Amino acid sequence: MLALGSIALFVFGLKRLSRVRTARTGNGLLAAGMLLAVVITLLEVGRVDYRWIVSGLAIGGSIGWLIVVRAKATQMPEIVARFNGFGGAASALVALSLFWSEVVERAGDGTAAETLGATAAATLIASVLIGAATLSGSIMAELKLRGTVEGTPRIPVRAVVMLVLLVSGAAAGSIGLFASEDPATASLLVVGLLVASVLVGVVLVLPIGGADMPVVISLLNSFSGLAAAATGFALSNHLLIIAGTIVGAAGLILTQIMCVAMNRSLLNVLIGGFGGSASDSDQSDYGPIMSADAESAAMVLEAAQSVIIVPGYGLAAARAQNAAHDVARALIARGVTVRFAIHPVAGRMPGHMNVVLAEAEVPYELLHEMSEINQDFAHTDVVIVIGANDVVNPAARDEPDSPIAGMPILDVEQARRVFVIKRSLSPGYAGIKNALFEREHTVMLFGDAKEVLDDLASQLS
Amino acid sequence: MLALGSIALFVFGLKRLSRVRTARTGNGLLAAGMLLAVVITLLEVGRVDYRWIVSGLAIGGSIGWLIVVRAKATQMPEIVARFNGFGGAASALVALSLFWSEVVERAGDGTAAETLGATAAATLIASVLIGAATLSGSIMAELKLRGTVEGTPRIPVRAVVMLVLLVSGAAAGSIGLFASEDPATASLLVVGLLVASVLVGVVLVLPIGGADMPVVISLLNSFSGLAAAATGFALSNHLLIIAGTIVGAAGLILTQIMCVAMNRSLLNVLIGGFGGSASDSDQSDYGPIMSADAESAAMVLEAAQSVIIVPGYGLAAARAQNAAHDVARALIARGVTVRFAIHPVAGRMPGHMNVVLAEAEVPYELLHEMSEINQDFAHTDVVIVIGANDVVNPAARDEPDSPIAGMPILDVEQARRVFVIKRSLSPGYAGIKNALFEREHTVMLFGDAKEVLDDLASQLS
Amino acid sequence: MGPALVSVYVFVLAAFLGFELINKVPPMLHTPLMSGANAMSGVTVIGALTLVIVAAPSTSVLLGTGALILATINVVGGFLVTDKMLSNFGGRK
Amino acid sequence: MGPALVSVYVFVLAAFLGFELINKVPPMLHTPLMSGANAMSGVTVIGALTLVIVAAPSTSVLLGTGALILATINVVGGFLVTDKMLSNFGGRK
Amino acid sequence: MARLVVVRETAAGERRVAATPETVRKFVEANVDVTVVDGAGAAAGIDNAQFVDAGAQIADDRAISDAAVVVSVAPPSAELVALLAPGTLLVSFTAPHRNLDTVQALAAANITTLSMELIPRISRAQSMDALSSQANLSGYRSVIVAAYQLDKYFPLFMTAAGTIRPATVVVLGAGVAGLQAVATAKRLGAIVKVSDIREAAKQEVASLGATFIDVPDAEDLTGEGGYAQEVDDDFLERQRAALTDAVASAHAVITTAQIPLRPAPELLTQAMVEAMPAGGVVIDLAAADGGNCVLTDTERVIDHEGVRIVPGHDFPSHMPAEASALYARNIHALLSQVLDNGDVTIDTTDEVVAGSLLTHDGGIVNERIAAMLTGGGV
Amino acid sequence: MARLVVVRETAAGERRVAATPETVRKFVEANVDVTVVDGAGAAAGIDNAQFVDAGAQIADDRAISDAAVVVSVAPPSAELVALLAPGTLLVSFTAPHRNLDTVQALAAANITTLSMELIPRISRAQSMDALSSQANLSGYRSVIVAAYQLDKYFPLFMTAAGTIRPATVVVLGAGVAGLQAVATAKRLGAIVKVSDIREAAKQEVASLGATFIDVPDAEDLTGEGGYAQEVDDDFLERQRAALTDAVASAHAVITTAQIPLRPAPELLTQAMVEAMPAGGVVIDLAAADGGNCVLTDTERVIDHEGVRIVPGHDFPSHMPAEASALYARNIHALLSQVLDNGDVTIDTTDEVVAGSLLTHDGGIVNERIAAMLTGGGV
Ligand SMILES: NC(=O)c1ccc[n+]([C@@H]2O[C@H](COP(=O)([O-])OP(=O)(O)OC[C@H]3O[C@@H](n4cnc5c(N)ncnc54)[C@H](OP(=O)(O)O)[C@@H]3O)[C@@H](O)[C@H]2O)c1
Ligand SMILES: NC(=O)c1ccc[n+]([C@@H]2O[C@H](COP(=O)([O-])OP(=O)(O)OC[C@H]3O[C@@H](n4cnc5c(N)ncnc54)[C@H](OP(=O)(O)O)[C@@H]3O)[C@@H](O)[C@H]2O)c1
Ligand SMILES: NC(=O)c1ccc[n+]([C@@H]2O[C@H](COP(=O)([O-])OP(=O)(O)OC[C@H]3O[C@@H](n4cnc5c(N)ncnc54)[C@H](O)[C@@H]3O)[C@@H](O)[C@H]2O)c1
Ligand SMILES: NC(=O)c1ccc[n+]([C@@H]2O[C@H](COP(=O)([O-])OP(=O)(O)OC[C@H]3O[C@@H](n4cnc5c(N)ncnc54)[C@H](O)[C@@H]3O)[C@@H](O)[C@H]2O)c1
Repeated sequence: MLALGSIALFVFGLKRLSRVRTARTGNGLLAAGMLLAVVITLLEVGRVDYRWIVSGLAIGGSIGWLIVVRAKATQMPEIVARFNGFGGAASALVALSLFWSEVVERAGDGTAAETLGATAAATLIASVLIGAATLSGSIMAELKLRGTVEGTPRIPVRAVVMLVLLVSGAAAGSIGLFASEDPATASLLVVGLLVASVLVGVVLVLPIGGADMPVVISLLNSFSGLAAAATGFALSNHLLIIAGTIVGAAGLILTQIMCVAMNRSLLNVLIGGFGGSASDSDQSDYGPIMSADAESAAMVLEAAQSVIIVPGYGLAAARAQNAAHDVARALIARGVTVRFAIHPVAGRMPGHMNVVLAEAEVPYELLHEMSEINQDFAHTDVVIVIGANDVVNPAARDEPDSPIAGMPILDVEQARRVFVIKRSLSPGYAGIKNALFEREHTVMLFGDAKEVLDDLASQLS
Repeated sequence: MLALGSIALFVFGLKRLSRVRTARTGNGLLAAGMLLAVVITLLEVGRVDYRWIVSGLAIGGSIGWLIVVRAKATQMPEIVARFNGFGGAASALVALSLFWSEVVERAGDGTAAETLGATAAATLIASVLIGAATLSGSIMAELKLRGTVEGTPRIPVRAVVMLVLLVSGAAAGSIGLFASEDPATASLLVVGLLVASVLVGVVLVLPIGGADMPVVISLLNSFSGLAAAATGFALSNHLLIIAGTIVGAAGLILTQIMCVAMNRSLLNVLIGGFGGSASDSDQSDYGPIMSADAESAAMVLEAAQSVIIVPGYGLAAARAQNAAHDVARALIARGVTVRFAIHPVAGRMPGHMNVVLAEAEVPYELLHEMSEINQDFAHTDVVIVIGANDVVNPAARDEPDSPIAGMPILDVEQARRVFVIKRSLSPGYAGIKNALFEREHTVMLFGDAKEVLDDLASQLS
Repeated sequence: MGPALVSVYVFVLAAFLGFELINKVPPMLHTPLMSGANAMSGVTVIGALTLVIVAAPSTSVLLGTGALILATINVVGGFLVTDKMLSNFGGRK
Repeated sequence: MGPALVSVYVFVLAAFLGFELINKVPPMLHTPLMSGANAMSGVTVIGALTLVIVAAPSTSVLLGTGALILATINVVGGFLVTDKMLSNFGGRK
Repeated sequence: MARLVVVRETAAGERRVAATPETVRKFVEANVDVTVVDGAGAAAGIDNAQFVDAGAQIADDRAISDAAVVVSVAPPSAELVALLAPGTLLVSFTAPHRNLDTVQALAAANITTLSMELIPRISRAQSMDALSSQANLSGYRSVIVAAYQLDKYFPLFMTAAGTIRPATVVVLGAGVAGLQAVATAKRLGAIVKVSDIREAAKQEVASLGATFIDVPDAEDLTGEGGYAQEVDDDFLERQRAALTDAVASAHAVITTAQIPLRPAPELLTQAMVEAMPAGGVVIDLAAADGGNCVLTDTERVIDHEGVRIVPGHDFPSHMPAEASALYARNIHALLSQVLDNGDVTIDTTDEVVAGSLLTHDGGIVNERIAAMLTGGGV
Repeated sequence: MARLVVVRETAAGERRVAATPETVRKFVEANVDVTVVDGAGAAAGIDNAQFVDAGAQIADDRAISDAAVVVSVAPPSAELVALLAPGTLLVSFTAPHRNLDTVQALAAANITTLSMELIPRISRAQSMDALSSQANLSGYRSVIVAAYQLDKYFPLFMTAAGTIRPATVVVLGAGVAGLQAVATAKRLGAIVKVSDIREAAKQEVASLGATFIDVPDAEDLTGEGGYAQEVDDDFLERQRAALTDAVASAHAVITTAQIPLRPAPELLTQAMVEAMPAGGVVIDLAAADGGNCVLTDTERVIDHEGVRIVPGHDFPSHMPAEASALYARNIHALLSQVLDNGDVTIDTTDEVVAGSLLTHDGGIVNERIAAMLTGGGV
C-alpha cells in the first residue's frame, strides 16, 4: 500500500515539475517518492545482509553528489546525459544480475525461460537491450556536447546496420534465454546481446548533430524509463513497472514537445546530419547571451514592484504600441508601478514614441522623459526594453570612440533585471554592438515586439 | 488483450469529448469502447444461454432509444439524470444478483464473505450503497429539474440524518455479509442496506436548489462510475474496475470544474438551500434568450466565411475598439472576410464609430456604410453586434408605434447567425426592448465589450 | 503480491488517469461531457452480462436481467442523447 | 486473468497516465524536466536492491552492486542537479 | 408638380447654400421642379452650371414668389419674407427666439414654416437633423482653428531639443459639437477636459477618452428631448468655480453650451479669461445665442490681454462646400416627409413635422415661441 | 567671461529669437555674460523684462561689436556681418549655398561661424540639431495649415447626413518634417500616402501606419550622413509618373523633399497641380530651396486654378514661441561644446564642431562650400 504513496508522489512530482511556478517542489516530490520506494523495498526484502546495499547506496550517492557540486552551470546538459547513461546501465546490470543469479549460478535444468518464466525472460532481454543502448547512446551524447566528438559522421546504410544489430542482438538474447539449456552458452549469448546493444546506442547517436543532443538525451531518458519498467516485469515488481512506464511515457511526450519547440520532427532529428555543433552561434560579435520566453519573463514581472518600459524604434516598426499598453495595463492591474521612459531620440523622428504611444492611448502621466527618470532605474526591479538599441547602449558612456559616444542614454543597466525585446542581435540605427545584451542581468526576449508583447500580456492576465 | 483496446477507446473518447471540436467523435469512441467491452465479455462468458442477455439488451436498448427520440431539447438535463439513475440502479442490482446467486441460492456454509471473499463482499456493499443512492438521488434531481419538486426544503439536522443512514446501512450490509451465516437473515439485512441507501440519495438531493442540479447530477454520475468499479471488484473484473474508476475520477473533476464555472464550491452546493428553481429568469421582458461564451462563439466564427461586425455606442463606452480590431485581424488571418457595418447614428455623436475605430486604426477599407452593406447581411454567415442596440432593432421596421419607427436599421437578422455582445438585456438610447435578442439564431455574449472581445481574440489566435 | 492488491494498483492508476484526463472543459461542453461520462458509467452492463448466463429464471437472474436492462438503457440512451446534444454544435467533425 | 496479464493492464494504465501527465511545458523547463525525469528513471535502483541481499560475493551480486551504484548515482545526482538548475529561477517556491 | 426654389443667402458671412447638385437631382427625380437663384452656390464653390446639369433652372429672386417650397439656410430676412407668396412652404433655420418679429411676419403672411432647429431629436429624424450636422462640423472646425491660432503644439513630444508639453483643451458642453471637438482635440494629442450638466454626457465623454470636470453636488440636469435644462445663477456660480482651475491652465477653451431657444449660459467670466496663459484662445460656438464667454463679440476676433476670443457661430461657413452638402441632405430628408410626388402635404400627426412646424395657416404653431410672443418666458 | 549677444532678427517674416529666458539663465549659470538686443524676443512673445529677469542685459545693436559670441536665427545680413568684430564666434543658420557672398564676407572678416545646418546628423548631436527641431515643427504645422485651408473634413465620418469621405494627404519626402506631417495627418484621420527615395524611409513610414508610394525600379538613394542623394532627371521623371495618380486624388500635398546644400527636387509639375481637385492645397516646405512644386512662390500663397499653393519655409515663424524655445536649446547645446567656463574654444578635432564650422581663421573651412565658391559644383 505504501507503494501507492510512492506512485502518487511520482505523479504529482512530474506534474509540478512541468510548471514553472511549482517546478522545484515537483523535483522534491519526485525525490521523496524515490526515497519512499527505496524504503518500501528495503522493508519488503526484510532482514538480510545489508553490506552490499549500504555500500552501494553510499558509494553511488557520494559519486552523484560529487559530480553535481563540481559541475559548472554550462555543463548541466552533459551531466544529465551521463546520469542518464548510468540509469540505463543500471537497468541492464539488474537484468544481467538476475540472469546470473537465477540461471548461471543456480545452473538448474532447462532454458532460462523455463526457470524465470517467459515474461521475465523476454523483458530481461528488453531490459539489457534498452539499458545498454541507453548507456552507449548517452556516452556518445555527452561526448558530443563536450565537443570531444564533433561533426555528424555519416554511417553508410545506417538503417541497415541498425536493423542488423537489433536483430542479431535480439536473436542472441532469445536463443540464450529461450533455447539454450547450457548456462555457459546462454551467458555467452547474453554477452553478445550486450555488445550488440551497446553498438545500437552508438549507431543511433553518432550521426546526430550536437545541437540536437537535448532531444536525443530526452529520448534516451524515455528509454531508460522503459528499461526500468522491463526490469520490473522481469522481477515482477509493480512499483518498478509503474514508475518506469510513467517516466518512459512522460519522457516520450517531453521529447515530442522539445522537437516541436525546435521546429523539428523526431524522425528528422534521428535521421541526423543536422544540428552542427552544440556551441555554434550565429552572432559571433557577442559573448554568452541569456534569452528566455514570455512565460519566464512574466513570472519575473509578477514578482516585481516597479517596472520601467523603454520603447524604441522597434516598437514603432512592429506597431506594437497597443500590445505594450496591454502589458502595462496588466502589470498595473497587479499593483505594479509602471512607467515609460522616453529617450529624446528614440525612434526616427522627434517625438516618434509619443506619436505611437498616443495611438495606443498610453496616458501621458505614464510617460517620463529621460532626465526625469534616469536616476530611478537604480531602484527599479525590471526594465523592459522594447525594440530600442542605441538609446540604451552603454557604449555611449563607456567607449569614447563609439559613434554614439557622449550621447546621453537611458541607464537601464542600473535596474535589477533587464528584458530586451528584439528580433535578433542586429544593431540599431548607429550600427554598433550593444554590450547591454551581454550583461549578467539582461535577458533577451527574441521575437517581433508585437508578438512577444501579446504573449506577455496574455501570460500576465 | 482486447480489453486494453476498450480502455484505450474510453480514454481517448473522454479526452476528445472534453474539447469542443472533437466532442462528437469522442462520444463515438466511448460508444465503440462500450460495444467492444460487451463483445469481449460475451466472448469470455462463452457458449451460454443467451436468452436473458439478448432480451435484456434488446429491451434496454429500445427503451433508451425511445426515451431519446421523444425528448425535447429542453429536457436533456432531466434525461441525463434519469439515465444516470438507471446506471446506479444497475450496479446495485448486479451486486444484489451476485449476492443472490452466490449466497442465497447456493445456500452454502459460512458467511457471504467467506463464500465470496472479503474484498468482493466489501465492495458488494459499496456497490449497493452507491448504486441505490445514485438511483434515488437521480430521481430527485429529475423531479427538481422538471419542477415537480420545488424549493429547497430544509431537513432538520440533515448531516446527522445522513450519518445515521450511512452508518446503519453499512452496518446492516456488513452484518449481513460478514457475520450472518443464514442466507435469509443476510438477505433481509441486505434489503435494509438497500433501503438506507435509497434514503441517503433522497436526503442528499432534496434540499439542493434546482439551479444546482447539473452539479448534483455530475456528482451522482461520478458515484455511479464508482459503483460500477465496486461491482468490478466484487466480480474481479478489471475492465469494469478501470472503466468505472476512470469515469468516477473524471466525473469528480468535471463536477469541480462546473462548480468553479458557477462560482460555487462543491461543499456549498451540497449544503443546499441555494439555487432556487431551475427556470428562474431576471429579465422578465424577454422570452427565452440564448447566450454563450467566447469559446463557443469562436468555434462558430472559425467555421464562418464572411463576418460583419456592427459596432454601437457600447463599443465606445467600453473602449473596446482595439479588442474589436484584434478579433477582426484574427478572423482575417484565418481567411474570413470581415467588414464593419457603420450605422449613421451609431454612438452618440455623428461619426462616433469612425472616431473610435480610427483610434484602433481599423483600415477605412473595412468600414461600410449602411446603404452599402445592408443587402449583404443575407449572404453573411455571422454578424457580431458589439454594444449596439437601437441601430439593429427590428422594431424600427416592424412596430409602427415604436419611438424609432421608420429609422433605417442594419438588417442583421438576415445573417445566418447573430452574436450580440452587451452587458445585459438593458435597452439603448431609445429605451426600448429589442426583439433581435430573442431571435432563434441570435446568441447573446453577455459581458463588457472589451472583455468579451479580448476573450474572443485570444480564442481565435 | 495478491491479486486484490494488484486490483488496487489498477484502481489507483485508473483514478489518476481519470483525474488527469480532463483539464479545462468549456462550459458549453459541461452537459454533453457529463452525459457521455454517464453513458460510460453504464459499463456495469458487462457485470450484468456475466450474471445472466443460465436459462433458469432464479431471483439472481431476474435481478441480473433487471440490471442488464437498466444498464443498457443507460448506455444506449446516454450515448444517443449525448450525440443529439452535440449535433447542434455544427463544428467541424 | 493471469498475473502477467494484470501487469500488462498496469503497464498500459501507467503509460496512459504518463502521456496525460505532461501537456505543455515551457521551454525553460525542458532541461530541468528531462533531468528530473531522468533521475526518476533511476527507479531501477529498487530492482537492484532486491538482488544484492546476500553476503556472498557472486557474479550476480557484483553485477547487482554495480547496478545499485550506478542507479544511485543517477537518482541522487539527478535530483540534485535538477534542483540546482531550478534554484536559478527564483520564482515563488 | 411643386416648384422648389433655392434662395441665394444674403446674411453677412453666410456662404452655405440649401441645396447641392446631389439633392437637386434627387428632387428632380421625385418630380419636384427646382429653381436655383442665380449665384446661390457661388460662395460654396458650386456654380450655376452644376445646378443646371442636375436639372435645375436658374432664375433671379423673383422666382421665389412663384414657389411652393422655398429652402434657405439662414433665418429669412425681411426681404425674403416679403417675396414669399401666401401658402408657401419655407424650410430653413429660423432662430425663432432671436427673430420673433420675423416669425410674426411669417405667420401674418400665411407662410408655412418648417424650422430646422425645431426638428425633434429622435432617432428617426436624425437624417434631417441639421443642428447635428452643422454642430458636428463646428466642433471639428473649432479645434482646427484653435490649433491654427495657437503658438503651441497640441501633442506631447519628448525630443532631443527638450520636452514639449501637450496643449490643454477645455470643452464646455458635450453635445454634438462639444463631443466632436473633444474627439478632434484628443486625436491631435491634447489633454482634454470637459464639462456638461447632463448625466449621460459623462459616459459619452469617457467613451472618447477625455476627462470630465465634475461640478460638486450636481444633479442630472437633462431636460426635455435630451437637451439640457437652463440652470440658475447659483448653480452657474458653482460650475464656474469648478471650472476655474481647468480654464486657467487651458491653452484653448472651446465653448458649446446651449439651451434650446434660450440664451447660452455664461460660463467664462472676464476673470477666468484673464487667468488663461498668454497666447491662449477661446472659441465660442455659442456666440449666436450670446456666447458662453462674456467677452465674445459675434462680429470679430478680439484679443483680451493676450487671449484671443473667436466667435464660432459661423464656422460652417468656413467650410461651405462640406457644410452645404450636409445641410442640403438634411433639407432633402425633411422634405421627403412632406412632399408627396411633388406636392406639399403637411401632416401634423407626424411627430417630426409637427415638432418642426413654426408657422402654419396664418398662426404660430410652436407653443414655446407663441408663448414668448405673448410675453411669457418659456 | 565671454560676452554672448542675442541679435534681433531683421529678416522679413522672421519672428523667432535665438535665446529664451530659459537658455539665458543656463548661460549665465555657466559664467557667460548675456546681452539681448532690445526687442529681440518681441515677435516671439518674450519681452525684455523676461530676459532681464533671467540675467541678461538689454542693449542696442552696437553691443554686437563687443561680443565674443553672437547667436542668431536667420542667416546673417550684410549689416550684421559688418557689425561683427574679427574673431567673433557667430552661431546661426547660414544657408551657405544660397548666401555664398555672405560666407565670403564672414571669412574675410575673420569671423568664426558655426552653421546650424551643417551640424552632422549623428546621434549625439541631436540635441543641437536645429534642422530637426524646426523641421518637426514645420511638419506639424503644415498639416494644421492644410486642415485650416481645406473646405473638407480630414477624417471619415458615416453620419445620418451621409458619409463624408476622408481627406487624402500626399507627403513627398519622409525626413523629419515629412514624418511629422505624416503622423499629424494620420492622427487627424486622413488617408496618407508618402514618397521618398531612401530605402529606410519605407519602414519608417510604415511605422506610422501610412502607405508608401513605390517608384518602379528604384534603388536606395541614401547618400552621405543619412541624407538623400540628388537624383537625375530620368529618375525624377519616373518618380513623378509614379506620383501622378496619388497627387490627382489628393486634397492636400505636403512637400518636404530636400537635398542638403542643393536645390530641392522638382516633384510637382504644373500639370500635376492642375489635376488636383478644386479646393486642394499644396504646402511646400522646401520653398526656400526653390520648392518641390514648380509653381511655389516663396513670398505669397498663390491660387492656381482653385488649388492653393502655400510656401512653408517660414512655418516656424507661425509658432515663434515654440520654435524659439527649441532653437534656443539647440544653440545652447552646441555652445556647451564650445564654451568652457565662459571662454570660447574651437576644437576642430571634435566631430560636431568640425562638421558645423563654416568659416574660421579667415578661411572657409567647409569643403563643399569652399568648392562651390571656387566654381565647382559639390
Ligand atoms: N528620434 C529622431 O529624431 C531620430 C531621427 C533619426 C535617427 N535617429 C536615431 O535612431 C536611433 C533611435 O534609437 P532606438 O533605440 O529607438 O532604435 P535603434 O537603435 O534603431 O534600435 C531599434 C531596434 O529595434 C529592433 N527592431 C526593429 N524592428 C523590430 C520589431 N518588429 N520587433 C522588435 N524589435 C524590432 C531592431 O533590432 P532587431 O533587428 O534585432 O529586431 C533594432 O535594434 C538613435 O540612434 C537615433 O539617433 C533618431
Ligand atoms: N450618432 C449620433 O449622433 C447620436 C447622438 C445622440 C443619440 N443617438 C442615439 O443613440 C443610439 C445609438 O444606437 P446604438 O445602437 O449605437 O447604441 P444604443 O442603442 O444606445 O445601445 C448601446 C448598447 O451598448 C451596451 N453597452 C453599454 N456599455 C457597454 C459596455 N461597456 N460593454 C458592452 N455593451 C455596452 C448597452 O447595453 P448594456 O447596458 O446591456 O451593456 C446598450 O444597449 C440611437 O438611438 C441614436 O439615435 C445618436
Ligand atoms: N437621438 C438623436 O437623434 C440625437 C441627435 C443629436 C443629438 N442628440 C442629443 O441631443 C442632446 C443635445 O445635443 P446638442 O449638441 O444639440 O445640444 P445643445 O447644442 O443644445 O447644447 C450643447 C451642450 O451644452 C450642454 N450644456 C447646456 N448648459 C450647460 C452648462 N451650463 N454647462 C455645461 N454644459 C451645458 C448641453 O448639455 C449640451 O450637451 C444631446 O444629448 C445629444 O446626445 C440626440
Ligand atoms: N541620427 C540623427 O541624429 C538624425 C537626426 C535627424 C534626422 N536624421 C536623419 O537624417 C535624414 C534626413 O532628414 P531630413 O529631414 O533633414 O532630410 P531633408 O530635409 O534633407 O530631406 C527631407 C526628405 O526628403 C527626401 N528626398 C530627397 N529627395 C527626394 C525625392 N526626389 N523624392 C522624395 N523624397 C526626397 C529625403 O530622403 C528626406 O527624407 C533622415 O534619414 C533622418 O532620419 C538623423
